[in-house]
Amino acid sequence: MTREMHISEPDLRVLAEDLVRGGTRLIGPARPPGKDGAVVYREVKGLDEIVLVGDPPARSLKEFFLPPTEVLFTYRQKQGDVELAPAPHVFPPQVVLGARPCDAAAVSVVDKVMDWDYHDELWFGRRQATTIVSVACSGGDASCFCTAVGLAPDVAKGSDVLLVPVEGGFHAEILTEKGEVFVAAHATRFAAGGRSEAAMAYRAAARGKAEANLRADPAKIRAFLESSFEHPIWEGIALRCHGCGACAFVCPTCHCFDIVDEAESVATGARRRNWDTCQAAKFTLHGSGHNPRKGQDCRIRQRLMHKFAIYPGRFQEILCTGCGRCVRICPGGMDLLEMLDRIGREPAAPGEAGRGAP
Amino acid sequence: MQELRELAKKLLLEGTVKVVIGYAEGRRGVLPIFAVTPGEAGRLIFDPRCVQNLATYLSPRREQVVALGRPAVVVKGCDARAVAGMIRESQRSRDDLVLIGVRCGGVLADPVSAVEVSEATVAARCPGCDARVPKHVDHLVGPLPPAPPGTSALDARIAELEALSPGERFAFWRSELEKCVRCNACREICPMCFCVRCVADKAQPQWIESSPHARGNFAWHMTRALHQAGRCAACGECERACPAGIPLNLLNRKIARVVAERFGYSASGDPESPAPIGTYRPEDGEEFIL
Amino acid sequence: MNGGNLYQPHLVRIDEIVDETVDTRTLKLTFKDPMLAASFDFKAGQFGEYSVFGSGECTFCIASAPTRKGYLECSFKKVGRVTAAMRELNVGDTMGFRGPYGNSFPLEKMYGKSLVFVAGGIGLAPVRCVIQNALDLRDRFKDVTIICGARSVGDLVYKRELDEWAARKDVKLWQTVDPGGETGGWRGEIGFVPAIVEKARPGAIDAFAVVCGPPIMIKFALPVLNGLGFKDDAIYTTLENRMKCGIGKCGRCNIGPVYVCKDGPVFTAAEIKGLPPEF
Amino acid sequence: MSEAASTSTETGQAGAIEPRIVAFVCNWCTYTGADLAGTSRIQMAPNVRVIRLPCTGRIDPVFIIKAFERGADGVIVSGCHPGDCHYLAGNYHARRRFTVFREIMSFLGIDQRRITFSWVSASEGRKWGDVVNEAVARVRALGPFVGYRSLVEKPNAGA
Repeated sequence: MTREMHISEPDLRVLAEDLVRGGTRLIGPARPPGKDGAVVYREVKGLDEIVLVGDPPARSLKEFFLPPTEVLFTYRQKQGDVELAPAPHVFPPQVVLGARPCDAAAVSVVDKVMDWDYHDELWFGRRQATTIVSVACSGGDASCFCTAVGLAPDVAKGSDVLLVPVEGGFHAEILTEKGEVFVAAHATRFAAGGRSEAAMAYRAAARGKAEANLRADPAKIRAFLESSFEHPIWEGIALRCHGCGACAFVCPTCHCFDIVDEAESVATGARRRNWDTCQAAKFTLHGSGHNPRKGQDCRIRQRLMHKFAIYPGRFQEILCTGCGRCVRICPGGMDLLEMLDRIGREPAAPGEAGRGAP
Repeated sequence: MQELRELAKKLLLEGTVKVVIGYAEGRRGVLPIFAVTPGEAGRLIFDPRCVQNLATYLSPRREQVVALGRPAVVVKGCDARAVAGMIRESQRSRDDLVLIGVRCGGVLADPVSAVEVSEATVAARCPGCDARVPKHVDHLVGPLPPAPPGTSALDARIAELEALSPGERFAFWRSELEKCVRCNACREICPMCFCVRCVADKAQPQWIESSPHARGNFAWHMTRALHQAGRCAACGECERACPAGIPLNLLNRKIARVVAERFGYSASGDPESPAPIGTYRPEDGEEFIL
Repeated sequence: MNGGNLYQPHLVRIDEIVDETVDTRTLKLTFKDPMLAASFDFKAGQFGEYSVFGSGECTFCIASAPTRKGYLECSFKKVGRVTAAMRELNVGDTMGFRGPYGNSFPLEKMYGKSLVFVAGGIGLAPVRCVIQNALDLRDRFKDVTIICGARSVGDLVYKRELDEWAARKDVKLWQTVDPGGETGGWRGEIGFVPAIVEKARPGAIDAFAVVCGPPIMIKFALPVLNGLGFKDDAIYTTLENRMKCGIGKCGRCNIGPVYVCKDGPVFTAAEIKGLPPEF
Repeated sequence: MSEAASTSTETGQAGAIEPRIVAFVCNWCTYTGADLAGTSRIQMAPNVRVIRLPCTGRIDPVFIIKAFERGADGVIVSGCHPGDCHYLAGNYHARRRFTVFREIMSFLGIDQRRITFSWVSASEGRKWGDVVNEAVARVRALGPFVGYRSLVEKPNAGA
């Protein structure tokens, strides 16, 4: 159903203004207001704040669908009885303008686990309220490896509209029904457009750039992981890991969470859902003190297994977009790109492995 | 560099240590390595990109590192302060460690993109450092580079904050701490955060709200600052590890200054010096007590 | 669901509290919503998330049988924040319950066969659910053998049921306590559960075994059962990994590719032997 | 610290509500002193809830944080005078800890006037009355500490 159109940069600027004026929450990759600092996705007031093309923002889009902390319901106790008030799961409309395609793809990957028998109303409430307009990436930096996990700098997955930078504006692909509704609502801003050679060239160049970082065969990686639970590679890899979980928190697809109660007073409080990470020892710690994943090697293995074997086995999706955030953020120098490269070259049976050697 | 490598090889070959924890060139910048063979020791380096505080790997919580056997560790002056702290607090015995001190001219704020130390590239905590030659180490290698240029931007920033009204400071920290997602990177990377069970992980009672809202984050960072008072080695690793970019060094440095002014104490490389919290003097100031 | 979301529990009232041992307690719960109380259904082996508001949620199997309608029971030991709060509650207080979740013991598959139940300590809770269920449909099964043990006489749970089962002619009950755990008047066996299984020698032909208890008991009971002729796919047990959501989202209960909350908690010994050792 | 807290946060102006103050006091001196204040019928503002602990050394600063979280507008910490500690040095240790913690709170922008530290001995009933009355007056002037409680409200960046 893809339809191709064109939008000029001035028109995109007016479109953004229209959105904000119309009360739609506009989100885009931008620097913190009035400060230097890392680009993050945040609410903006206009196109000028948005960094349309560039490296992946420091944090992903997931916080707009699964916030770091959110109230599931509040409670009020009175004389042995309890009243519950659920958090609303209908949300006001919002538009992400300038999403990196990998981040848009991540959201659709996580859709799978959020709709597995049990439909997560809070996740899908936000999904429904959100239109994602991505801008094709120029190929990322040295830590990007989207093409190695079956995506691409210009991947359409998860986006409602994909913009590709061309001279003076953007080639626009309208990808979903939501995208059509969006374009229809701003019809005067878009012009007819067909195949664009410039857009094709931009996309090809970006793909080439990303491919150069890592060539890996996801099937081979999965086969290794499924056959190498006990393998000396894990201990060597884990040595320099601090077990902090910064990787999981910046990851666009890590979705594990904790559920906690927080009292506001003796009688009132809320149950919340908070981000959590399999890299923390506490994650699997039983009340008895027993911990099925005792060492950091087990936790690293779990992270890789979940992303490249378990999730693909369940949902036919790799739980990784190759955005490279975990590589950039890791204070211990853990490098997923390198690990994948190494695993990809590893025979599936246990073999020799050095300690902490990259 | 050669001096460091030769020393590491010798320590491994003669069996003095089983592993040398040091720095090596990685795919993107410098990485910690655990050299167990002389060959691996040949990869060791030290330069201004070596920002990591390797003392963290000496924590008894790092069971897999402990299992490698007696370590030698490459330490800068600030890292040596952390090692001293760990010894002072009975986490490691001095006899179990070989400390290879490296003379330091400051490290880089962004070790991935910058190479040379200059006023623009140096880590904010480095100018004015009094521990460029690590103390209480077993070996000292490398020439002493020139002192990092300029003055610390941290001091200027602290002064700015102190000049604000409480309400303005609260607003500043609220906007910073709102970003915290409670990944605990600040804690996990800290050589002095070696508690087997952190107060923030305790649930009975739950003193510190575990949710990453600003209120839980205030409780966490205030408590952490208190628990670090007089113990913090000022290595800046917590701020470097923070994926949200929270300026934790401001808080660390401010508290170090309070401890120095009030109790005449600053963290040093000497494991024998007593920690300021956990001891007292009857004549300590108490002008704030009615 | 409640007009709320997946994570919002139903309200239940505590109708009865039974102290099984010094540290183990059983709560009998009924749904406050009469419609739900009437319609609530589950299968033996399924679990739920029980909450104390202000303290949090905890995962337990449903210890009562689906054949006994109108209420559900859970048994717990005080180990953490939520179970400590649960011990503070009184009859008439309100709790939360989400569920039932997870798979169940395939009772239909066991129709016409003999059943052997092996339980240690509080592991009797999930087994009790199946026992009650099976005894309520007693004519559908051949022999029923129950072998259960605890560290000491005081640690035996469900004493009322044990007396009831002991009195039944159509149930063979073996009770045991660990050596040193016996009291003066103890008339049951003395020895570890696997040893008593060996002594009881339940027949493996046309039979299924259900085994729950501490990992060490399971570890030694399985080879004994195998030795008696029970095949791994005729032995059922449950796994208890830490959980939060109970519905396959929070990622906590993974054992290799398995989500205990969705693919379990009931597994055959054959399935467990195929899992990585992360439980 | 219960339901009234949530309603009191609505009012923003200073002096519009009765401030709620939590006093963490040591068992041996200040608690006895407060008792004396009561039996001596010393007039005191009724805004203070006293929590008795064995020693100021037992007062973990997280207690103060929790008090603000759950609706306190001000906190009093009080114990034995230096040299009078029932456990010899508990108050000296506490003094160091609170010296630092006060600075941490101040640097993070928590108004120091919300927290009162005092030494009140078993015989200083009058002094306890003054400490309470002054603390209540200071906090009343500052108004409710909505700022801290409401930190919970704005969801984390993004959401």
